[in-house]
Amino acid sequence: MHALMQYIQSYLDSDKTPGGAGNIFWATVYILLVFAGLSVAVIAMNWLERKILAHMQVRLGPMRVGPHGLLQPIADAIKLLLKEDIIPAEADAVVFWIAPFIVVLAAFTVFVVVPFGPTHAITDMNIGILFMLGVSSLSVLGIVTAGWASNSHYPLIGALRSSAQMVSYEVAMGLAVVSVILMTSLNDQSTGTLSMIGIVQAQLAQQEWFIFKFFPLGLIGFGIFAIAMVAETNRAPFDLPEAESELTAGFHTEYSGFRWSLFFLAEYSAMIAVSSIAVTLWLGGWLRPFPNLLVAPPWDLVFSLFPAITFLLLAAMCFYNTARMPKHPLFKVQTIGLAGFGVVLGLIGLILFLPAVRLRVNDIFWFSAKVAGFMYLYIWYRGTFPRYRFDQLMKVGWKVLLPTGLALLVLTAFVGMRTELWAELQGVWRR
Amino acid sequence: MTDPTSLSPLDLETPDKTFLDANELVINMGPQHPATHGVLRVILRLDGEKVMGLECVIGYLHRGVEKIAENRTYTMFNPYVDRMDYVAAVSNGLGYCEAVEKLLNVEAPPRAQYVRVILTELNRMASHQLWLGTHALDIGAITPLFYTFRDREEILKIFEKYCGARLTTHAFRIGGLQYETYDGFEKDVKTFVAFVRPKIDEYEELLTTNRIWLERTKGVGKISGKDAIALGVTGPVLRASGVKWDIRKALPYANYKNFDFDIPTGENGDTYDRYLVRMAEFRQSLRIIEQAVDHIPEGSIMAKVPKVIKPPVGEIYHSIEAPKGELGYFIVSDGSTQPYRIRVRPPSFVNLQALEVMCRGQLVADVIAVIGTLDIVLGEVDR
Amino acid sequence: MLHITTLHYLVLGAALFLLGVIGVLTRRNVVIVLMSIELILNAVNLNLVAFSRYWQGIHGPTALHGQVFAIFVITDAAAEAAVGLGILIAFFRNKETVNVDEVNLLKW
Amino acid sequence: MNPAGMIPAGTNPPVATPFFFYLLAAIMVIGGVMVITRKNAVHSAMALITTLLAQAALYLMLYAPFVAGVQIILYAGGIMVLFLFVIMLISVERAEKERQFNKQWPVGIVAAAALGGLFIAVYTTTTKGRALFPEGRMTYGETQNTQQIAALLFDRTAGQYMFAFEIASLLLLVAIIGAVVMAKKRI
Repeated sequence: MHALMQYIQSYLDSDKTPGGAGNIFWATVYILLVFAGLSVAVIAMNWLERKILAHMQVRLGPMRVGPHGLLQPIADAIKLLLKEDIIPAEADAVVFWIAPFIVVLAAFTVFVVVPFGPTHAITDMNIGILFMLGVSSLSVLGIVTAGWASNSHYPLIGALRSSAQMVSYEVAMGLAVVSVILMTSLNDQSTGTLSMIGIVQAQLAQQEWFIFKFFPLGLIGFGIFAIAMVAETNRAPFDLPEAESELTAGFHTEYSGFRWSLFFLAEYSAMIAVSSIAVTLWLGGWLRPFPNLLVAPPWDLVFSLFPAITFLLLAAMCFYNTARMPKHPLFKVQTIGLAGFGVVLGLIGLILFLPAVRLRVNDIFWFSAKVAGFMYLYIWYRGTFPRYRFDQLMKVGWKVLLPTGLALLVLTAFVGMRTELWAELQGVWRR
Repeated sequence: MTDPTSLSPLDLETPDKTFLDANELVINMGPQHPATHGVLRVILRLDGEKVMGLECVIGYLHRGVEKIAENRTYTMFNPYVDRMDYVAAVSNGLGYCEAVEKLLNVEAPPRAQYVRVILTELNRMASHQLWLGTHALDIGAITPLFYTFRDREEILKIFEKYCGARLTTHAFRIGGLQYETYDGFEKDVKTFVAFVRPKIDEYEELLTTNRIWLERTKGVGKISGKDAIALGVTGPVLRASGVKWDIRKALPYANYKNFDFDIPTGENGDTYDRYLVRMAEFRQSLRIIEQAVDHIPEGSIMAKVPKVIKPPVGEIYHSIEAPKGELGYFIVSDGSTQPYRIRVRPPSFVNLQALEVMCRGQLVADVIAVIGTLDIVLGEVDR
Repeated sequence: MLHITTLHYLVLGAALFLLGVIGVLTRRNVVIVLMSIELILNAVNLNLVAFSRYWQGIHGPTALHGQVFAIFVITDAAAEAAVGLGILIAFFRNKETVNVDEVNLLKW
Repeated sequence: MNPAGMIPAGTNPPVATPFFFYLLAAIMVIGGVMVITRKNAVHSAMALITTLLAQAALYLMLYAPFVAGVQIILYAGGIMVLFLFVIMLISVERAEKERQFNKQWPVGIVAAAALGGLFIAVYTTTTKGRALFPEGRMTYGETQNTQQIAALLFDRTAGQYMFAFEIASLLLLVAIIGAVVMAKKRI
């Protein structure tokens, strides 16, 4: 027992990721934690999307299952699991069966390198960002095979659209990412790196989030990525592969029940994954806001209180809504449930005030908060924009984002190397 | 390859050369499809995503309304017309009642005329709101649907208060109105006008200058004024092609000639212009309602109509400007209590003919946009 | 268990290479022939990377020539796949078949 | 020699290397067999993807993470999508019903068997086969792999492959033009 505690303590004091330290036990724990957290995030995202979208559209959204529909995603999950698993008679059964798993695997595997904090990642790969882009691009294989295996026209068109879309936007995405990798190397403090943790540490060393570096070049790169990532995850306004008004449901038209829910799971975790890339590359990853301006220790304290305060605010919201619940006896269970939820949130908030916990989860909190901001953007887009047409989508990808990305890359290199270039030119002049 | 926009008829036997020279993809869009506004079935011949030709198959909602009329008295048939264009039931009723009145040679009293105009214009707005919501939904903007339905609800509330029904209103009778307006009708209408005016700006804020909306609608489903006239297209679709034709002005019925309003027209005849025309019609309808509601005269609501309606032998064609276009009733009377034949000229049915011309050479996504912009109601197409 | 040596990788590479050769020599479907070529290229790549590791053991960590070579091979494979599939599409358009033994005309 | 002692300090010792090697090798060989035996081209492509991913894992075991990343992003994510795309454009059903192997398949098998025999001869019969690649060479952690490859490719002093790199980009350009010309409807 004592040895175990010592083992755990030795990790807690380590400054490496479990994968980096070759610590299989902690790596396993982290994998489980990350995937459990991811599943919870997807469930929460499901509820939040419905609620936020509903409130944007002057309606209430789910209200029946649990207080304010809090248990709706769970009810939906149970429904989907209990549904009949239909494989169309003319479908290619094996491929049809495998396709959703490819998508889910691709969407989940990328989280191996997502850095939630300097030590809070499953592992830190030398090729982190390359790995993320590569593995997330594998999901297109699942989508294409799903559409093909359904042996039906709408899924096939959806799959063709989807593959063309994802392949074209990957190019623009890659260019934006490369410009960031250039930024990690173009300074005095650090050498270039592809590692996700290394990129955030480069931002820390340079005292600047890359979105602000070489203004406005960082911002443009971020913009390209922010557009491309929406297309990459097939979300509105680029949700052509599953445009319900055109192709009924696109590549997953023939899927139902559990298999469909896998696509759903993959879509949302892919959204979280690309948002994590954007946060890591441009928004300073786990760094708190203003790491360069507000550096005094009191500011550290203030910012470390944020997680606890956030949870307390959420708890307060729960209690406020508990008070607003109808007093009818029919709502008794719901009222108690909501109050209980508020108590749980409040307790978490109080625990987060403990210094030992506070300092350790601070990174994770800021990372999650930034990702959550992106998630809100996704929902906002969906509530606001009409859908692009296929040729327009391709036009945006190839004729706008790609040239901009190329120009950005060249400009970043020039701006980053300006002193060396200047010295070189002077040398040529003197000669 | 032939010019895809030419007016040649659809030739399903000899497929055009396509990518890989293979036969093109034939897709059945509908009858169960979320974006065909009911049970329209469109057989699309695609080259990749490009529409090489299409054919509409209708009749999935055919109920034989015209045939039913031959076995009903003129009064009994009145509720049936509500079931044709069920989102603009009031307009249907107005057209039918006026046609029979014309046949009987009676005229509804002024008070009834004013109430008729108010209700019809309210119904036009309700119809356009439904069109806007579903059209935007087809193009991918999901939010306008809920906004328009929220505001359409107010119109339906007025209908419900007036005649007890929300959708199939059966508001008018041959010779006038069955019900006197309820207390506070004018106030309700005025409140609604004040309520809805900023809401229309709200819809426009969401869409009119939205870049994606512009890209999706500008230049899509173009039809020239000449083609539109040749195909018999009417209503906002015709007006968006630059033809200033509105039966309310051209062949005034009810008492539209007493009101001051404009006919909004477009220039390019594309989906965006049709959108703009309909948005302008919202405002014109509000103008008409405002003028009418202030001047509802006192008096009777029913003209002198015999208990048993037995029009003289003869035939009559009467058309009105329904929200979707020219709605005409051709009634042949053999002097009995039942019409010998009723033929309805439904605007959706005729406008649907233009679908092929508008869609040739466009992409699948545009077919959806064009079906939406034609504003068809399958209940009316199939009757 | 045995320690894994360079030879293990070479044997695996040889096996894949043979599979690829068999595929190229016996299959009729052009797509599968192209995929077999990819298999061959990959077998070569595996050998190159294994050699690279071996070379690193002799000449130090920067002796990554095998890996660089592997990257060039991957580039080449991408070019080959693009052109090969382009030819395949042109072929299919003209002959409506994907069988490689029906390519008996140089011009049609 | 003790292989574990070769690992430089600071890098993690490899875990269960033989087990993973044999697992991945088995996946690759089975995948390869599936590629050349399946009737349906899509099934072949899926098998090939499995093989390629297993190979990427082997690259990681060989301390070549950058090549592994390139393998995943280019091969599995790029080239194979292209293959699947083309398979969907051409009709699969008809090709499935036809004869799968060409007429000279016995010759092909014999030639391949001869080549295999050659390999076996090289690797087993000569004593040099083993002596050529002595085992237990020092392995290096992957910490600086990408930078070192970049140095070989681009560095001013150490970059030996700059010219080859430029030629490769030219090759890609030619391939792009070739693919576009080939796939066009009318030239």
